[in-house]
This record gives sequence, C-alpha cells and structure tokens, in this order.
Amino acid sequence: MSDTLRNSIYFALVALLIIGTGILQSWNSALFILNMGLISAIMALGVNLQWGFAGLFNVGIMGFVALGGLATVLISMPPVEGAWSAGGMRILSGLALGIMSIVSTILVFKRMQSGRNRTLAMLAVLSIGFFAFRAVFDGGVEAVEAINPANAGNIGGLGLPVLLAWPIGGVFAAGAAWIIGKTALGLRSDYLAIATLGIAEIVIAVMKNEDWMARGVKNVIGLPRPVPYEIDLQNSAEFVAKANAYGIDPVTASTLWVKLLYAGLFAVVLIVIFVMAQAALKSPWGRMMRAIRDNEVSSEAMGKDVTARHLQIFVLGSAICGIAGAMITTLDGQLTPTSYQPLRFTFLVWLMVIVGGSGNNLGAVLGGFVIWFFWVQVEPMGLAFLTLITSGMAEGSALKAHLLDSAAHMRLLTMGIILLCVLRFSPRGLIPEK
Amino acid sequence: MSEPFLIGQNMTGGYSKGGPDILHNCTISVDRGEIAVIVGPNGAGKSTAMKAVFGMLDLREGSVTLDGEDITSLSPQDRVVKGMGFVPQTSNIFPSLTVEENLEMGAFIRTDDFSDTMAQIYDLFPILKDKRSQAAGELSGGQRQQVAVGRALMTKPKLLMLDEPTAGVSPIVMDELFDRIIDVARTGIPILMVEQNARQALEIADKGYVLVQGANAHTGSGKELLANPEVRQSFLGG
Amino acid sequence: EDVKIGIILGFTGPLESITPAMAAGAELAMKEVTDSGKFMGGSAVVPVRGDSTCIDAAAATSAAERLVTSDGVAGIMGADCSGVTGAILQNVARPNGIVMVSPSATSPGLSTAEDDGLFFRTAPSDARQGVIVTNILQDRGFKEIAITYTNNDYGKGLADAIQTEFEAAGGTVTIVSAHEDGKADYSAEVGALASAGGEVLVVAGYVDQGGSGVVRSALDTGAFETFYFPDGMVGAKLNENFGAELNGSFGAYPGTDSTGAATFVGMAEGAGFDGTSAFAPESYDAAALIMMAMAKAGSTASADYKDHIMDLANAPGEQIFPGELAKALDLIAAGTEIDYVGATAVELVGAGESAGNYQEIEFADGAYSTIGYR
Amino acid sequence: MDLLNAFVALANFVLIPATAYGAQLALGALGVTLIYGILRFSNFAHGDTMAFGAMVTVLFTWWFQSMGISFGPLPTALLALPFGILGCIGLLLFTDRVVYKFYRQQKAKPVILVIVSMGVMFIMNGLTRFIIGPDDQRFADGERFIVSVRSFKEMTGLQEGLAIRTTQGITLVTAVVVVAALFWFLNRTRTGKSMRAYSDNEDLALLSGINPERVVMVTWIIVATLATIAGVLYGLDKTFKPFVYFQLLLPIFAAAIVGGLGNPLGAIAGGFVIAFSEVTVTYAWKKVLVYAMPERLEPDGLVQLLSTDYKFAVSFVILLIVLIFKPTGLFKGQSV
Amino acid sequence: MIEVHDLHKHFGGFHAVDGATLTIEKGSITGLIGPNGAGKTTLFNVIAGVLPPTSGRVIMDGEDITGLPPHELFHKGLLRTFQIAHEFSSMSCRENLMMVPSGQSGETLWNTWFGRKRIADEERALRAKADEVLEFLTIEHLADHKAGQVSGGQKKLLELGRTMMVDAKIVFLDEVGAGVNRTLLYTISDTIKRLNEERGYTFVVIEHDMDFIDMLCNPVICMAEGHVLAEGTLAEIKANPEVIEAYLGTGLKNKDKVGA
Ligand SMILES: Nc1ncnc2c1ncn2[C@@H]1O[C@H](COP(=O)(O)OP(=O)(O)OP(=O)(O)O)[C@@H](O)[C@H]1O
Ligand SMILES: Nc1ncnc2c1ncn2[C@@H]1O[C@H](COP(=O)(O)OP(=O)(O)OP(=O)(O)O)[C@@H](O)[C@H]1O
Ligand SMILES: [Mg+2]
Ligand SMILES: [Mg+2]
Repeated sequence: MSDTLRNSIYFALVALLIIGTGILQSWNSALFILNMGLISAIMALGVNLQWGFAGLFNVGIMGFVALGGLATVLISMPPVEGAWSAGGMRILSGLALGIMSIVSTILVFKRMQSGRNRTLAMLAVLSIGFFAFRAVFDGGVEAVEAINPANAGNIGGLGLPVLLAWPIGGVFAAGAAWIIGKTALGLRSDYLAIATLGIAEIVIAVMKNEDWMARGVKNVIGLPRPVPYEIDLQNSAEFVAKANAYGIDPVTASTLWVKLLYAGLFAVVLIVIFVMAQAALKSPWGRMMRAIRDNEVSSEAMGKDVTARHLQIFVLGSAICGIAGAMITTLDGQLTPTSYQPLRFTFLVWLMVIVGGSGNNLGAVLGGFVIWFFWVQVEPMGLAFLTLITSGMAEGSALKAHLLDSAAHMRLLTMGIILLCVLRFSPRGLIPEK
Repeated sequence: MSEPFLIGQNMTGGYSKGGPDILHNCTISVDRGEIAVIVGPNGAGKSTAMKAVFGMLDLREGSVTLDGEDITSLSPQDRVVKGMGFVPQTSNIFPSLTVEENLEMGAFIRTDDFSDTMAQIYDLFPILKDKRSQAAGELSGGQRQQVAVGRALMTKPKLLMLDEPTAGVSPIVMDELFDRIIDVARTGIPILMVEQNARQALEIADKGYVLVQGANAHTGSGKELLANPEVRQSFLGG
Repeated sequence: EDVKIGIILGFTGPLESITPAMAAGAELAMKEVTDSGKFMGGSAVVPVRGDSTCIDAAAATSAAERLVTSDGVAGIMGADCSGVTGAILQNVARPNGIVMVSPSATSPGLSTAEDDGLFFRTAPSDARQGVIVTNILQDRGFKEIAITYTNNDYGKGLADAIQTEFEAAGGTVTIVSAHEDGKADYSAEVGALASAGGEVLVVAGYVDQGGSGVVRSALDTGAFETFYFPDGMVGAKLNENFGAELNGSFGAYPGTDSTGAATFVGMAEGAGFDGTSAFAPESYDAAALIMMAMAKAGSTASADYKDHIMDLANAPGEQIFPGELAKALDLIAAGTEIDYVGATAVELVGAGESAGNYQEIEFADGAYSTIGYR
Repeated sequence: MDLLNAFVALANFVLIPATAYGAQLALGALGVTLIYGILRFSNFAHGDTMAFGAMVTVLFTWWFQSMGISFGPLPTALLALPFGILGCIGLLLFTDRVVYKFYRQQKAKPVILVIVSMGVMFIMNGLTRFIIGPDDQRFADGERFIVSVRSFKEMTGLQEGLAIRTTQGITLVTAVVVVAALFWFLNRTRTGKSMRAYSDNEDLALLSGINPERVVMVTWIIVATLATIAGVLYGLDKTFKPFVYFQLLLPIFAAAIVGGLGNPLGAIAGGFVIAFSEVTVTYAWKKVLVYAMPERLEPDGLVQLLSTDYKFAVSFVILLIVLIFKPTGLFKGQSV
Repeated sequence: MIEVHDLHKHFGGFHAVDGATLTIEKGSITGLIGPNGAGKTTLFNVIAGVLPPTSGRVIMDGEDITGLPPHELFHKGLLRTFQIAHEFSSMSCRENLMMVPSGQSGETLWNTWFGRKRIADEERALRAKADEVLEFLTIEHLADHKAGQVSGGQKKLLELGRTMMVDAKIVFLDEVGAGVNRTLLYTISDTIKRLNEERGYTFVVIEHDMDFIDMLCNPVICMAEGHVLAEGTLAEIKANPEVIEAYLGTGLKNKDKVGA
C-alpha cells in the first residue's frame, strides 16, 4: 500500500468518525469535535516542529497555550473603568523596575570577574531591585484589585477585535519562549523537559495569582467573539427564514452555523501553518534541523549554529501553541486559569504527536484529530462498554452497581487502552517519519 | 579431518526480514588453535558475517555449527554460554561503567574467581590499570578498543571473535595485541577476526577469507593470500 | 414519553470524590418524580450523566453539547465548578436555549454573566457567606483570624468576601493564603499561617481536598487549635479524619432548621449515599426545581419553564420539603402556589441564585452538630 | 530562651516538615530514577504505581485491622506492606509482559515508551479508582506522634512546641536505608552492575551473557518495592487518595531530575532540594524573628519573601537555577 | 597557519593535554601521532572549539580563535572529522553531504516560503556535488541509504566526504583510516595530496598507520602524555628512541608463529 493511499485512508477514517458522530449523536457534537480537532492539530504541529524536527523535549506547552489565552483577554476585553488611573501605571512602572533589576544583575554577572565579590554584588542588586519592585508594584496591584473585586478587579483589555488576539497570543508565547530559550536551551532531553514544565507551572501560577491581569482564579467570562451569537441569529428574521428554507429549526441552524464559521476560521489558520511548516521541512532548512536533531556535535562542526537554530524553532513552535491557545480561549468564550492542567494541555498534545507520528506534519495533524476524538468520545464509549458487560448481570447486584458507578473512571482507562492499541499496531505512529 | 570447531556454512541473509540480503552463500570456518582472518572492502559484509555467526541476524539459509553442535537457532545469549566471545566493531564498551566494571561484565557468566584473568589483562594493557576506575566512555579511542578486547578475553571463551580489534590502536599496542592473540590461539582457542590491517593480520593468520559483496571471493592460508597479486592489489593496498 | 435531564458534574478530576453524592442527590429527586407517576402525564425522568472534568472547559462543553444536541436533555443540573459552568452556559446552554441549574458554582462573576434568563444556582453566593462567617466569629468574640483558601474561584471569592466583611466589622485578618488542591504537602502554607498567627484559622477549602490537608498539618504542628469551617469543609469526612482533635472548632454551611435537611439525609441514607456530603442537597434541589418548573409550565421546553423557577423557589405558597415532590406535583396540577424549600431551604434572589440560609455547627466529643441557624 | 524558641519554631514549621517531605519525594524519585537509569525512559505511570501498591496495602491493612492484628505503636500498614509489594510486583511484571516488552523488542525510542507509560498510567489510574474508589481512605493506626506539641511543651517548658510524627520518622529512616541499599546493590553486586551495563549498551550486555529479561524483571521488582513503600509511607503520613498520587508525579520527577536522572543519591538530594525550596522560600519569618530579635526591632509585617501562592513557582525557579548551572542535575545524571 | 601555545586541558585532576605547543605550517600535511591517550583527539577538540581549554591559546592566521564555537570556526575555514564517526544517522548518505555547505539560501526560513526557485537551483548543484563525492568514496550505491545503517568503514568514509563538500583552509582528520580498507585508504591519501597541492588546503592528520603517514605527512609531530614529544620528518621520528619506546615498539615478539 502506498503511503499516499494509506494516509488518505486514515484521514477518510477520521472524517468517517466525525460524520458518524454527526449521524449517531448530533451534528453539533460532530462540529464541536471538528473544531477542537482543528485546534488540537495546530498545537500538535507546534510540538512536532520542536520535537519531531529538532528533538527539543518541550513539555511546557500548557504555559504557551495559557499565554495565548491571556492575550485574548488583554486584547479583546474592554478596559476596566478607572483601573488604569488607579494603579495601572504604577504596575507598569513596577514591572519595569523588576525587569531593570534583572537586567542589571545579568550585566553585573557579565561585567565582573567571577568570585565572591561578583556573587555579593549580584545578590545586592537583586535584593534591592526586588524590594524596589515590590514597593512600587504592590501598591498598584492593590489599587487595581480593589476596584469592584467581585466582577472586575483587573485592568481589563484593549477592547480590540478578538481575532487580533490570535497573532498577539502567538507573539506572547514567542516572547516567553525566547526568554526560556535563552536560559534553558542548553539543557538536554528530560532536563529540558522538566525545565519547560516548571516554566509552564510558573506561568500558570502567575496567571492564577495576579488578579490585576486577568482576574486570576476568578476567571474572565463573556469574551467577545469573532462570530455572531446564536441568540442574535435566532432573533434575526432573515436567518430564521433561511433556516426554515432548508428545513432546519432555527436553534439548531444557529448553533451549527456558528460552529461552521469557527471551523472555517480554524481551518484557515491550520492550513496556513501546515503549508508553511511543510515548505520549511522539505527544504535545506528542514534538512539542517534533522541533522541537528541527529547529532548536535557534528552539526556544530559542520558550521551550523545549533543554539540559534534551537532557539528559532523553539520560539516558532511555542508561538504556534500560543496561537492555538488564543483560539481555544476564544472558542470557550472565557479564560479559566485553573483549567490549565499539564495532563490536558501538555501531555494530551504529546499523545497527539506521538500517536500521529513524530517528525511528520501530516501525522501530527492526524494525531490531533484522532486523539481529540477519543478524548471526547471515550466517555460515552466507556459507559456503553460497561452497560454492555453489566447487561447480563442481575438487576441490583452489588457488582453491577459498582461497575456502573465507576463508569466515569472508565473514561481514562478506555483512553489508556486505545492509546496502547494504537501504539501497538503502529509503534512509530500512524504516519511515521520517512 | 573432521569438521572444524566452528563453521558458518552457506550463510545467506540480511538485517531485516524483508530487506536485501547482505550475505550470499558465505562460508566461514575456524578450527582449534587456528587464527582465521576475514578481509575485504568496506561494506563487504565482514561485520555482518561475524554477526551472523553470533546469531544476531536472522539467516534465511545456511547453518552455524560449533564443536559439532548445530547452534543455528540459538540466541546470542545462549551462544555466549556455549563459550563464544565477541568484540563488535562499534559500541563495544559500556561507556558509563568503569574500566574495571567493563572487564567484570566480560566475566559475567563465569562463576570461578577471575582475578587472575583480570591481572593478565592489566598486564597486557597497562594503561587500563591506571584508568581502572574511570568511566570507559571517557577513554581515548584506542583505549576503548583495549577495553573492548579485554572484556572479551575475560570471558575465557572457547572461541574468540574480534571485529577490527586493532582499529585506532597505536603500533606498539597493536603488536602486543597480535602477540596476545597468538598466545591465545596457542592455548587451542580458535580465533576469528576481521581486520583492515590486513597485511599484518594475514601474516599471523592460518586461514584467510576475502569477502566481496557478501560472498567468499578468495580463501586460502594467510601466506597464500598475501602472495596473491590480485588480492594484494584490490584489498591490501598494493 | 421520557423526559431527559442532564447531570453534568466533574466525575473525574479534582472534585471526583464529592460528585457521586451530588449526582445521586439529583437522581434521587428524579426517581422520586418518576415514581410518583404524576409528572407530565406519567412521564419518567431519565438522568443522563456527563463528565465536566471540573477543569477542562472544552471537554465539559463537548459533554454538554452531546447531552443537549444528541441525547436531547430538556435541562441541565450542573455544572459543578464555576469555570466549566461558565463555559457550558455560554457555549451550549445559551445557544441552544437550555436551562441550567448549578448546585455548586458560587463565583460572583456568574451573577452578572449574560444568561438570557436560563441560568440559576441553588448554591448561595460567596458574598452572603462572608457576612455569616463574620457574624459567627464576632459573636464568639474573635478579633484576629487567618484565612486559607483553595486557589480557585470558589475559594478566592469566599476568602475575599470574608476578609472584606471581617475587616469592615473591625477585626484583623493576619494573612490570606492560598493552597492548591490535590497537592502532596502543605507544610509551607501552614508555616506561613502559623507565623502570621491568629485566634482562628478559617479554611475556605474542600474537606476531601487540600482543606483537610491544611487542617491536618496545622493540628500536627500545633499551629492552630481552633478552626472555622465554611460550607466546602463541612462533611462527615471531618469527623472521620480528625474526630476529637477538632473539639471547639466551629463553622456553618447552607441549611435550615426546616425539617428538609434532616429528611434529605435520611432519604439519602435509604438510597445508599451520604446526604451530608457537600452540595448533595443542593443537587437534589436543583433537579427538583427543574422538574417542578416543567410541571408548572406544562412543558419541557426551556423557554417555557425558565420563568417559573424563581417563583417556585420563593414564597409565597405551600412549603415543599424533600420527599414531597409528589405532593408538589399535585399542588401544581391543582394550580396551588408552592414554595419549594427543599433540602437547603432554597430562596432564589437577584439573578437566580440562592439567598443562603446557614446552619452553625460546632465540634464536641469528636463530631460536629448543628447548634443554631442563621 | 528566646533564641531556643525561635529555633524550635523554625524546626517545627520548616526543618522537620521539609525533611520528612523531602524523604517522601526522594523515595518516589528513587523509583523514577531507577527506571530511567536502567530501562531508559521516564515512567509516567509511577505515581499510579505508588497508588496501586498503596491500595493493595490499604486493603490488607483493613483486613488485618478487622482481624484485630496490630503492630504495637507502629502502624499496622507496615505488616501489610509486604503483601502490597507483592501485589505491585505482580502488576508491574504483568504490565511489562503485555506492554513494555513489545516496545523493547522493537527497540522503540524512549519517547515512545514515555507515551506508552502514559497509557499505562491511565489504565492503572482507572484500575485503582475502580477497586477502591476516588475518595480518600484512612488506614493509619498506631501511635501518631514520636513527640507531640503538647508533650514537647510540657517537657521543655518552652513556649513553642515541636511535633515529630511516627510516619515522618519511619519515612526518613526508610529513605536512608533504601538509598544505601540501592546504592550498594547497583554498584557492588553482580546483578546491580549487570543492570547498569544493560542500560549502557544493551547489545553488548547480550554479548556478555547478561540476560536482558532478567535485568528488566529485577528492575521492575525493585521499582515495585520502592513504589509501594513510598506510596504507603506517604499515605500513612497524609492520606490515601488516588488523585493525589497522580499529582505527586510532578514534584517526584522534579526531584529525580534536579538530582540527576539515574542516580540514587541524586534522587535523595533532589527530593530535599524540592521539599526545602517549597517550604522555606515562602516561609514567613515573623514568628522566628519575633523571638530572635530584640523587642524594638520586631517586624510588623510577615517578613515573607513571596506569598505561598508562589511556592510551586519558587521551587521550579530553584530547580531551573540548579539546572542552568548543572545541566544534568546535582549528581551528573544520564540523559538519552 | 595554526599556532598552539602552551595549551592545557584538564579533566578533573587528569591532564589530557598538558602544555602542548606546536605550529602547523600553511600548506603542509602535518602528521600527528602518539600513543593511545596521548591527548591527540583532545587537542583537536580544543582547537575545534568542542572543548574549552583550561589554559593556553590557539592562533589561526594571526587571529586568536581560542574558545570560539565550532560553527564559527567552520566559517573561518576550519574543518574536522571525528575519530568515532558522528554521522547523521536518520538521514541518507547524500543528505549527510548536502547539509554541509553553509550559507545555503534554503537554510533561511523566509526563503523556504518565498524563495523556492533559488533553492531549487542551489539544491541541484549541491546534489551533483554530493554525488560526485560519493562516487569518489566508492559508496555511490549508498546515496539513499540511511547513514545509520552503513558499515563502520563506510561511516568513516562519509566523515571524510563531508570535508570534501566545501572549500576549507585547514582540515583536521582524526584517524580517517581506522577501519577503512587499505586500497581505498591509499586512494584517499592521493586525494588529500591533490587537495593540498591544487587547492592549498592544510591538513593535520592523526593516524596510527605508519605507511599512511609515510606516504602523506611532512612534518610529523609525536605527542605523549599531553605534550609534544618529538617533531620532524617521519624518518627522524622513527629513529627517535623515545618515540620507539612509547609508540612504535619493535614489532611482533611471537615471530615464530608467523608462517607456522
Ligand atoms: N571526558 C573525559 N573525561 C576524563 N578523561 C578524558 C575525557 N576525554 C578524554 N580523557 C582522557 O584524556 C586522555 C587523552 O584522550 P584522547 O582522546 O585525546 O587520546 P588520543 O591521543 O586521541 O588517543 P587515541 O589514539 O587512542 O585516540 C585519555 O587518557 C583519556 O582517558
Ligand atoms: N544495521 C544495518 N541495517 C541495514 N543494513 C546494514 C546495517 N549495517 C550494515 N548494513 C549494510 O550491510 C552491508 C555490509 O555491512 P558490514 O558492516 O558487514 O560491512 P563490513 O564488511 O564490516 O565493512 P567495514 O569494513 O566498513 O566495517 C553494507 O552495505 C551496509 O550498508
Ligand atoms: Mg565492519
Ligand atoms: Mg583519539
């Protein structure tokens, strides 16, 4: 079987799964899976770029996704009245002070001879900087958070169109990735992994606890949308007329239409990123990256600036995750920092990449769809499975009750079994690297 | 004469089941006390032939017999137990184990006291004694090679197989290595080795094989091959 | 014809240990209604469970999406955590015009969320509890408290409310410190709390989560001896976990001296689950309210019955307690006004959230008991 | 006297808890580091392995308790521990046979094994919750304290109290014993060395007559033992709850990695680094300073560097700093 | 061309390179010999920027290049091979060669999206060049094989082939000959000579095969224990008793076995 044929069959199967969902469950569910599948595929592409092509073990995806989400709030929400005058400026100057003290510490580190004096000087600069930062910053934060804490307490956003937040989300993530890359990319394999994981946790900690930014754990809800609201469509005579013309009831029509619009937007982003990634990969640049992945020492000896290339791809991959993060938050319509869990936003994405086939963009996209589909559908599948095996048991038997009570936990178990089956049948992923 | 101690007969096979054959009907044998040397161009299949004899390859055809016993279907591990010792061409040490532990691992299947053997090896490669508690991965190329050979000797094998044991070792060590190999052979242990230092190797060889593209091209005593102008021209560098 | 009602709770994830009782509470109400045979001309009410995971907005949305568009549920009892509740509300309930009654989302942010009149909750708001806590503490003469809260919208909102109220009443809050649920160790938090000091430690967390961890650690190290337990902390687990060590501690959780609460505990026992488990009574009430409203509207379409929920929950009318759903259905059919009191004395105010009645508890002899109502 | 009080306060709230927590992390990290060192992958299922082992122990403990068997002042769970270990060994060997072995034969890349271990994690996770449920379970009994706050105060007459729990003591002692034993085993015994050899160069290990399947089996047995011990001690000290074991994975990995993967000593060091950085950096020094400082210098604030909200962030910052200066951890770990 | 001044490289307490001072003349083919562990490879690694020196300086064409990273040295025309082959194992042999030249326009991301025509032209030329080198190394049939799956000697050939893909000023060859068939090795030595004569490359060659050194190198430097032991023509070196004792030895003792 040729590769193209096999790949087409895989994608056809995924399409079939989604269409099947549409027929057996509902088209809304199907479109929802499609939409999240599209976003998942984008995230998987970003990770694949880093791991598949450069061998960078980044498990800080959650952090970049969250930064994308943060961008959505900061760009699209209207500003909170009075927040800027109350303390916004003070916060900014506090942050500036903080950055300055870090920069001067680095300068001291670079300029001075190593020795005890340097350590002392660094400590001095750092602690003075830290206290100055706290002194200025804390006041500002307090002032901002005091403004109507139950419903606001943050500085709000810029009130710009939410679509703008997608690229900005990418930029946020890229900026963070650049800083991380500058410090941590010297690390290898699992050491880099834990470093990135740690940084992601730090990002989340900041997002949870700095209420002035995006209300922390109190969540920001009701984010603007790039598409119309269903309720508006349902109230629009024109839309209702159209829906009736197609013989669909207006409520269903509106929910479907909105999802289709999202799907269109996401698909455009996915296709652009995919095409660009593919072009890069199939060029000398891709060859160079694979060489670096295979053997850093000798790539370096062959004149390739390994550090710079690593940084480049780390920033790019992270930016893609940031874009995806902004897209998810837009789709959710709210920012909930507590929902950023490594299992969901880091390891699930890794599953997508590995199951799809690392080092292969098409594989990453496929993995994104497949894993997302199962992630959503294992719940009914687990339930159905248990109902099936318990159907023979006596009504009211303790075992039956216990089994049915455990149905929810079968969700993860089923996921595990599916995962192991897929990897058993194609240990290098569904579409392996050539 | 009866059958040789070790014989890999008519071996045909490759690295993967569906992949191309690397060996074509290749036969290699060695008898007690003999040194057999395999030479040939790069990629001829010399290492592959060694691996085939050691059972690290699925043979499609042919058989391997050790001391009259057919061992074709044995796993490499079982062959070690049968007394075969092997030094592969690449990755032939345990890099994070110390030199001494590397040697101990060579004696893994031995249950007797092996401190004598270890002392002999330190005599043979004095530099290893200095570096006994250093991780083998930190050694120089030549030193690694010495560790690798030392490890195989620790097994006290009934048959010793060496894939390019002298690659990268200095002339003085190479001479000693050959000396030692001859010593080992004198105790009646057959030695099968691949060498690119062919001229020197063939000088001490009782039997030589020239392999080309996975098949036997020339076979004869070491001297005969050395004297064969065609062999000299094509494989020994004139 | 069967009427389906969705139960969307975090069956997996950080709240997985309290959700079974919550779901059981809701299903208890549904069973009661079904068994009465008086609902919508004898229809059965069929619960359909969905996993909100509590944290993954997308997974929750998709579960809700499936329940609404594929199973065709007529209303949603859920969700539990405020984050996923908001997501489901915006992405599924509003677009499809489905009523949602959450038993446990307490975030004040949800009060002002756009909901097209579809969203209600039987859990009281955090602001209300702040007042209750302050009153209780002041009545007992405490001037200095330390607060620890679980780092999510519930904990944070509650801690904010308590701090504001307590300080406004002239008390001192020595420290407000967050703890993350499900973590391995709370020494650091307790160290900071102990250092800050205070007469009482207010633990705004969950009893089977980090809250108990913090209490454990505080007791062991002798950092605090007296604790105040808000709603998330009160549960049988407290007795089990700490027993006599907590003697002298106190707290309050939603509930009334109405017979409803006790009845519910008894009913739960009969059904094989723990009726005192956090938010289980609220879940019963949430489900009951949905069904009563349907009965009143004579329709299972959300658009029809959403307007009845508020007025069913509130006076005037004949009071309805747990186990009396059949009677309620009769009364509704007869056109009599009812006031659903339920297990938690629901009283919906403002944008459809519980006004909040609290029962004050105190520990003595290794177990807590209710000593009064507020 | 005041200085003594200051020290006791510090010990009670920082030193002792951090030490005990460090030892708990270290025990978990030992298992992770061993799998990494020998089988060459990061095992995500380790947290759930701990949970499973602990669960079996809990079940046996309940059984013993119901039969009235007890272990004097020590927790009964210690008696049940061997059974828990056996159960866990059984599970791991079974998993290896049906799951990991295949990938080993395929010579799959480590990252594949990492993902496979995630699959195993999901399954074990479901299994544990299926058998014992998601709630927390109590199984601790015996004497809870070696020294309790009250008795300490009575004994010394100090204002500040000091508590040492029995489980804290047991954990610390166990951690020290286990690491010493493991170190000895890996570096001194033939089997231990052969395990290291296997991890270094599998093919060559084969050529030396080392039986890879045996090495793998021994590894899983040790890992199961370690995981069960760690899981039970943790459960005794805190509480047994499946979800928490999953959450424990993160600090455990962090510990194994700062220490240097594959190195038992590193796991111990890493455990303490993580524990101490979590507990100390966000500590509010007020209490200690009030005792230690003359009256007029007493602080009014909390004297806290950062609020405890950031304790994880801080511990990760410290981890990062360690890694930047020691890229393969404190004890020069391996990397694939 | 290259001057090494009192270079030291210590690993912990061990002095792998211990005060090496040497000069490599422009246009020469310098042989570097010495017992195993003398520090030859370590010296290469320090010069090529793989390892930072403990102390000492390396000067190239009057410019201090101590501690520059390898990729910058590559751009200055300094190439090296590895004693233990460092192939890109999952790439084909051809790709192994094609990736070498620097400044390929296709290595800039922007061009991969917007300059595809130029890349295609460059690639065609590169491919031709790579095939030429493969053919010279007698491994043209392996062009599409994964480099990780060729024989040990073939990997060494690839290692050498990479230095032939670009114009270098100075090339460090670390035991290119070990494991390479002698007949081919001598062809290689002809090429090295040709590159040296026609293109003016300077070579530094580590090798334990005295015939090869003999054919190629002048002068020859012998290192031992981290410093330079002797320097001169091969004949001079061979006559040096210290070198004989430390390195060359006096041949097989078991002469009687030969021909037995
Ligand atoms: N990373 C390291 N750590 C410790 N010692 C090392 C390290 N690398 C090399 N050495 C030691 O430095 C010495 C010099 O090694 P080097 O590789 O330079 O030798 P060489 O001259 O190239 O030898 P050969 O001819 O065998 O290749 C050796 O004794 C080796 O053990
Ligand atoms: N792991 C492998 N998988 C597939 N093919 C291989 C593998 N190793 C070697 N080959 C191929 O098998 C052929 C013979 O290789 P082998 O290693 O036996 O050669 P050799 O005679 O030992 O050469 P050398 O002298 O260079 O070591 C080569 O063409 C090589 O490309
Ligand atoms: Mg070979
Ligand atoms: Mg060398």
